[in-house]
Amino acid sequence: MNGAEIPVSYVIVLTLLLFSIGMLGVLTRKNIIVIFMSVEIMLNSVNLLFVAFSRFWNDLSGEMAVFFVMAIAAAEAAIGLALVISLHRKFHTVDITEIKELKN
Amino acid sequence: MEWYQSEILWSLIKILVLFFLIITGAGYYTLMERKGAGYFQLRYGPNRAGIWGIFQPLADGIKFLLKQETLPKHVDVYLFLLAPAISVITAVLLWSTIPFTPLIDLPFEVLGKSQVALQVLNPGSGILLLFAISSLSVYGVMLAGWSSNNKYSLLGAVRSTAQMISYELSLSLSIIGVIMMAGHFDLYRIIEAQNENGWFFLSVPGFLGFFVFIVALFAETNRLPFDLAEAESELVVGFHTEYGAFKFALFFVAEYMNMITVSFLTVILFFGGWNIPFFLRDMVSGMWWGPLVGVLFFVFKAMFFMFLFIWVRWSLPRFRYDQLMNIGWKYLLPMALIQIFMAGIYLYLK
Amino acid sequence: MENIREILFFLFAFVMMGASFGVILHKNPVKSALFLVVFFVSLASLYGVLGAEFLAVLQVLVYVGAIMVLFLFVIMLIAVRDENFENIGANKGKTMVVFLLVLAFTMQFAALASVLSSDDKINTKTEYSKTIDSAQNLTIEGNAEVLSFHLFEKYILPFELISIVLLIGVIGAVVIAKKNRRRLE
Amino acid sequence: MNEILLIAAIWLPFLGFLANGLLSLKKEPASQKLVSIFGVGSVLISFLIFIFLTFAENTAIVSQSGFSAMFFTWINVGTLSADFAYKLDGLSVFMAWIVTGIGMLIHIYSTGYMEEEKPHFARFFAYLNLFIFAMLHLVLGDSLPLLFLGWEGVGLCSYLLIGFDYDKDFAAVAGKKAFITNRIGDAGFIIGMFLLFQLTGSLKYDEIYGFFGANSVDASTLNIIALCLFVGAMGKSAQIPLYVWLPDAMAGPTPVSALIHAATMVTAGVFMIARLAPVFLGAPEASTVIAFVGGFTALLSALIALTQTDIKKVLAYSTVSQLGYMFMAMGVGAYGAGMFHLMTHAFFKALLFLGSGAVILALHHEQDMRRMGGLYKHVKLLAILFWVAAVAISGIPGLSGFFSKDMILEMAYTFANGGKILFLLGFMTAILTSFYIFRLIFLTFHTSGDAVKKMEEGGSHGHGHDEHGHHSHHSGLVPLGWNIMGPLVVLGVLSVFGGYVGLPHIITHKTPGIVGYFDQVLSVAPSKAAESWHQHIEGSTAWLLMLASIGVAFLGLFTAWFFYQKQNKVPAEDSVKRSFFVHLSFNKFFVDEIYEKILLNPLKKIADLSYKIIDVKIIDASIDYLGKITLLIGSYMRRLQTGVTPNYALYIVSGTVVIAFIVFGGLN
Amino acid sequence: MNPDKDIKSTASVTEKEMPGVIKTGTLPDGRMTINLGPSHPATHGILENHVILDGEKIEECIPVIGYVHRTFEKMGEHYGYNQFLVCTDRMNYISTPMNNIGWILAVENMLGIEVPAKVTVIRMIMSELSRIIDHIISMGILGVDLGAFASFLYMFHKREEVYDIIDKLTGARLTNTFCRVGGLERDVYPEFVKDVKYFLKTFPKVLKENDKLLTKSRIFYERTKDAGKISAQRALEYGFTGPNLRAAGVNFDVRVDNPYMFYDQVKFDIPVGETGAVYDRFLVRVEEMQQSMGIIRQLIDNIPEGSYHADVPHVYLPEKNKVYTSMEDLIYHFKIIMQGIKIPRGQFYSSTEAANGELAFTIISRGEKSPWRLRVRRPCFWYYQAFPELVKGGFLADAIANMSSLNVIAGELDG
Repeated sequence: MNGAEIPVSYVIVLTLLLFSIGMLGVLTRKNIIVIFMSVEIMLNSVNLLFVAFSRFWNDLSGEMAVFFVMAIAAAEAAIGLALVISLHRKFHTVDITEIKELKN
Repeated sequence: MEWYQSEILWSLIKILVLFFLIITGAGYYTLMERKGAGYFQLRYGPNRAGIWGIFQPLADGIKFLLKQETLPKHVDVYLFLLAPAISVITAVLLWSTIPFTPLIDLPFEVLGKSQVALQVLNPGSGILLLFAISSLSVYGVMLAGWSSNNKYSLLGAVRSTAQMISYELSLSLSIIGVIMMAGHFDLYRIIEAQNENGWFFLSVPGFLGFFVFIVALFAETNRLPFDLAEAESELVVGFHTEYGAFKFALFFVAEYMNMITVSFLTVILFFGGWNIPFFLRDMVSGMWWGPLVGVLFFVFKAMFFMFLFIWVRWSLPRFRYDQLMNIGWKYLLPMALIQIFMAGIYLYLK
Repeated sequence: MENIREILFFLFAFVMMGASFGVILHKNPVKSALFLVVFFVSLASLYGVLGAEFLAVLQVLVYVGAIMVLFLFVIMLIAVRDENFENIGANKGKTMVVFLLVLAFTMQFAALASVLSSDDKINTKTEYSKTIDSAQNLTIEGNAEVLSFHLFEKYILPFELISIVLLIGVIGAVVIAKKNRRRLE
Repeated sequence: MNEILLIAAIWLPFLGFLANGLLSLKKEPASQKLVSIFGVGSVLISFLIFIFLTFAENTAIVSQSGFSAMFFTWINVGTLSADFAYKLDGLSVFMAWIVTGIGMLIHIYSTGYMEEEKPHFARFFAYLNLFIFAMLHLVLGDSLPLLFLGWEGVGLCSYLLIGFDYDKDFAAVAGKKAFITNRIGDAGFIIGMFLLFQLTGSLKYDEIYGFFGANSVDASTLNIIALCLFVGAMGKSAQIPLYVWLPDAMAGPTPVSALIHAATMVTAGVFMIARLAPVFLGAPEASTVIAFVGGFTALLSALIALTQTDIKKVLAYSTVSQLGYMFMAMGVGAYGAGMFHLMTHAFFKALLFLGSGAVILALHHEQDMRRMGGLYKHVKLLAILFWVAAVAISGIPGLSGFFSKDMILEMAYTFANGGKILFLLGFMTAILTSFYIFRLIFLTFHTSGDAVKKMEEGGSHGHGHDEHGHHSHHSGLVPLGWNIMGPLVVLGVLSVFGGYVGLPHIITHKTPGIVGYFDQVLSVAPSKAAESWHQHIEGSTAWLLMLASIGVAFLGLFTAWFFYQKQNKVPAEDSVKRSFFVHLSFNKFFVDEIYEKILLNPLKKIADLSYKIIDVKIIDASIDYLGKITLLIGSYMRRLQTGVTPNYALYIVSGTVVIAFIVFGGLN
Repeated sequence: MNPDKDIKSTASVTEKEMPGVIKTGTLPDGRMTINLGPSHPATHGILENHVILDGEKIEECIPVIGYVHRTFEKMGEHYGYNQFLVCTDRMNYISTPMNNIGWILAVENMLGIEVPAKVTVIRMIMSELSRIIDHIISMGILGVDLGAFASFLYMFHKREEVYDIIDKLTGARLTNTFCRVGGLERDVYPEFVKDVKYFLKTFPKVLKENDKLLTKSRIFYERTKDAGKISAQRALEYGFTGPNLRAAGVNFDVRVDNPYMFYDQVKFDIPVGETGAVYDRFLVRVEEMQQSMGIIRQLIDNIPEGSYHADVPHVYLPEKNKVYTSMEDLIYHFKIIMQGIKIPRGQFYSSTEAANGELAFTIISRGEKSPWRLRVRRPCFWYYQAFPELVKGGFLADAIANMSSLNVIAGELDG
């Protein structure tokens, strides 16, 4: 195993694609939970980029960032899902297009 | 390097040996459970297939294999079939990270090697990887429950998930003291540290950690008094209500495999793994087969915990859902945190 | 064996692409979540390939072991039905706009990648993950130790803050999800 | 060790406050025993610590320097630094004794007095403890900022305690009045403080003393500073023209009146002047003003007190009057005499207030003296104690008040700038004092009327100001427990013997003990103080003065006896038309009404005008137009708001794409 | 859970909320409906409960009965008085002798037959033995439903011994039909006293083991101490009797309050609980077993000599060999077989304390060979009414524990 092997540009392209897929999911899906999951995809694609650059520059700060993002994501998932539950309790649906409280 | 000295071949052999061991082990563990239960309840347990029912596991296996495979109409087929597989795969993967022997210096060469250790994979992140894999095992239960499309199964799955979320935290925290005292994630290092300083079980944080660990283990392996996911009097049999024949056997075997693995893990973390207690250690030191005696002790210690699982199961009633949560969050978690704190004090005093 | 990491990279990359499409295209949220599990597992593997082995384990532990379990728990708890995809076809204009926008987005940022030539390679060198008998002694290299020094010395303040954030998250989740005494309607 | 003890003594009441404050938050009333233990215990321990510190060997308190204890740094900006540091010297230990000692007695008294107030018991004690805490900061702080902190703290507590029955209008109004009036004084105080800082470059007493010791300052500068500071003292210590809040402050529970509005807080101004003696010594004109303001205050409020019918109102005006005496002493440079009177006054006025509280309590919250009388038969001990206090305040020889009052009059007499006038003012006040206080005694305890009978007949009258709505049982007097009578007896003993620390020189032929003490501890200007003493009047004149004041005291006693005992006169009902002077006095010389006419109404008109022009026409209008424009834009933008979340996400993405175009410049 | 709530609230699920009642599914607001039974491991016998779950909490519970409805009462109106015995066997089939005795006492009282003391003593011993085996089942099943299997089997071991005794005595283990109007079917076998004494000697040991495994188990205690609480007032309103009523704190026992047989001549205590919760019911049953053993101990050495039936030839079938040899007996045999036992006109009520509560028979006779109207008070029926109230607001697992500890026997419940 001789050190440098994977071109960093590959990873960038991969993360871009993943990020865009996640974004598509956020924009097109109606189920809040699925949208939430798509957000997780976006988040993780950025994480991947962090890791790649961290290895690329040999600076562990990037990996630290991923570490912190994971911790935040855990908190965010807990809060988000709690919100989903209370939304569902109120509207009896998780379809985001049916929840239009913002309008009125 | 000759062809037979290849790492891959060597790993393959170890994988085969260990796989055979776990499958037979799980089989005979079921026999042990049934015999044990029998004696606990004033009856004999299996005694027809061979003396002491020694062929019972084989008979059971054949029976499960030959039974008609049924696939209920209303299930989600792929996930329904995937669930037992996940259970078994994670169980076997877990098994692969357990170090069973120290590095043994053989007086002769086997396949061009004179040093042997029976472990398929020794990851750098050691016990963390073990927990990562074990956290996957909940998917087996969860998918089985969901894909069965059955109320009882779903309730079982939901219970199991909640239980897993609650107890995995305590489980992970309970070993932090051990990791702090050993100074490493690596299972070898943990055992070696105990070789030098005595079993972690005997230190205050280690004892507390062990207590939390063993309780959380019962919950993680879905054993009584925490077997809410398959509480037969409430949920029929919970998540595997719709399973039969070999698919059920896979769940069954996976449960026993997990119990064996965690028994070994308990010994590694708190009871010094293959380390030989008392004066016996001096008697065998220097001999090349000395470590093999250690392995024998290792297995015996693990057997004790395997027995403990049986013992507890046939003696205690089951908890209720809210009690389960209470214990997890209000007792085990604080205790685990105290344990970490005490480990800090312990290290500071040292 | 020389370019095994590259092969693995492409393997996991394609699995991840497929899984992420699965997430956003599957009707059933449970299946979506399972695709996401696959996505996370292969992402963890990709971390391993890139040499961030500790993060790989962490990814599985945190995302697969905790977050996704939570997701599935919630989906099961509120018994989500399959999503109706018919409306997407009905609103073609909006869908087109969405696709175009995302495409534009991708193209814009793809420009970034072109800055780096394919000669810039990632250093994946770490000494870990070896079977015990090939390492003659018990020393095993991993990046956990280096990482921990970073974590507890350089980033100690963020680390503490994160712990507070997590605590708030836990309390917040409990408060939000706690049922009101009176049932709605 | 001593430092820690000192800090502990100051912060203990705070702990008491915290404990009782937390207890008061409970939904059901906390255990009164627990609250009493916290409340009384903390002050008691603090008092014991002060005793210990006073007699401890190495504290060197009875000296000019004393010792200080640093707690923590509070403010540190530029050259201004203020710490939570405490200074225990002769002056402050004297005050600390009074504050904690009398405070403790009043705490004990309150456990009895407030017993019925079950829901607010803990809250009351929390406020009292907080007051002690603030007051200790006021007297023990080693710098002006800390004094000011305590100054404001006691103000706050006073406000809270006056408005203790905040659900009653008059209490809330009185609280506000006290607070606002004090703010006027505070403004002057702060200005004075700033000027002093500008002059000396520090706010620490030691450094200020050092500055005055080293430099001689122009008197005109000091005059301004002194006057500004005196404005502050006017507010806190209720001098003309800011005295109006004090009589109204009697809306608070009686122990509060005793503790805050008689014994301790209101003397803060006197204390402040003593503390900053170098400033005032260097400002003769300002001192003269102080002396005259004090004198006039004494006279005016004594005049008002003559005709009041509310027992607590009489005492309140009496307090104002006595405070006037103290300021007179301060103004003529007799700091020792002023502080002496502060102490004796604390004793007998606390006794009077607590005694009146006992009367009020015994009579089911009846405060009107017209409905009292003949109480002597029922509460003998209380009547005796009242007599003791009255004799003390009226200046009849042998009891504490005589010595201190006489000393002040003597000192005033010798004052260079209009000393005779001052003496005359004080002299007249003395007559009046004696009259109104014995009038109170006769009306309450001795007239042929029988309060108990009146009370039972006119049961429905309960409109006294301290009325608490407990009229369910009107049969007989409310029994007074040991925790009410105990403190009264202690205070009675003090009122009798408290004066002997300052026997006049004409008897002992040397400097009175207390004056010597203060000469020593205020040694910042020993020459000045000593000078004023040594150029003392002839012995015969002193005897004469003393005899005169004794005479007027007895005159007042006799007059009061004649009118109210002999002739059995009861003050007329409110509605009855009175002769002009009585009318004037009864209505407090219409000071409140005058303030309203002269000050409040013009202010209100200006405020109204500026609201109509500036607020409505300029500020509001411009905002309205901004709003209208925004509305216009909003009516178009509203269509973007579909309420569907993914659409918003879409806008975000569009924005990102646009920004990316700008940043990366297209698709290259 | 508030047991003093209005009884109406137990059936507040409207048709709209739970369409078709029997259907399972998910309600629109996410609540789940499941069927506990009719074939569920925890419903011993065939009981059906429609349960609405909110998470794990039970919001509504609607019991459905009638799966084992066998029209005993109507059958009784066509059978002869001795023939109806086999029906009583099948009511509470885990303590059959008590049902027999209850019925026979009713008939004998109507006829005014005085049976020999020996018969009564043996009937009492049988009663108490069957009370013990009934409680063994009830307690053991409670353990099983809570997941503790061992204790159940320990006790069942001893239960088998009692069954052996019954087997030897009557020739059948479960449905023994041992009593007859006017006496017993046959005399006791010679080792009867020895067998019973052996049982009395060994059973306390098992009870002690049971104490260790369940009574003193912290988990068991926590599981059961709050489950299914019911106030004494409410229990009375529901018509509770027997151990379940006593667990709620009401000191009522037919054996004491309205003594029959020789219960007024033996000494025993009546255990009374406090909260009426599952744990109290459990403890009351444990103590009742001790008391039953005490009663048997007092009786077993004092079985009087004498005949095993009263001398009432028109009621009690003559011995078979006498039928062949004696004319008189042949006639009686013929009359009893062909015409049955005739009972004078009138209405009669008799109640006994069965293992599960007050078992009472109301007979209206018009002088025929069978009652004109028969009504049986089956204790379970009253317990089961309270089931929804007991479980509502509790956890699913509590419902299971409740069902076991109420000891609802389907055969008795459905009649």
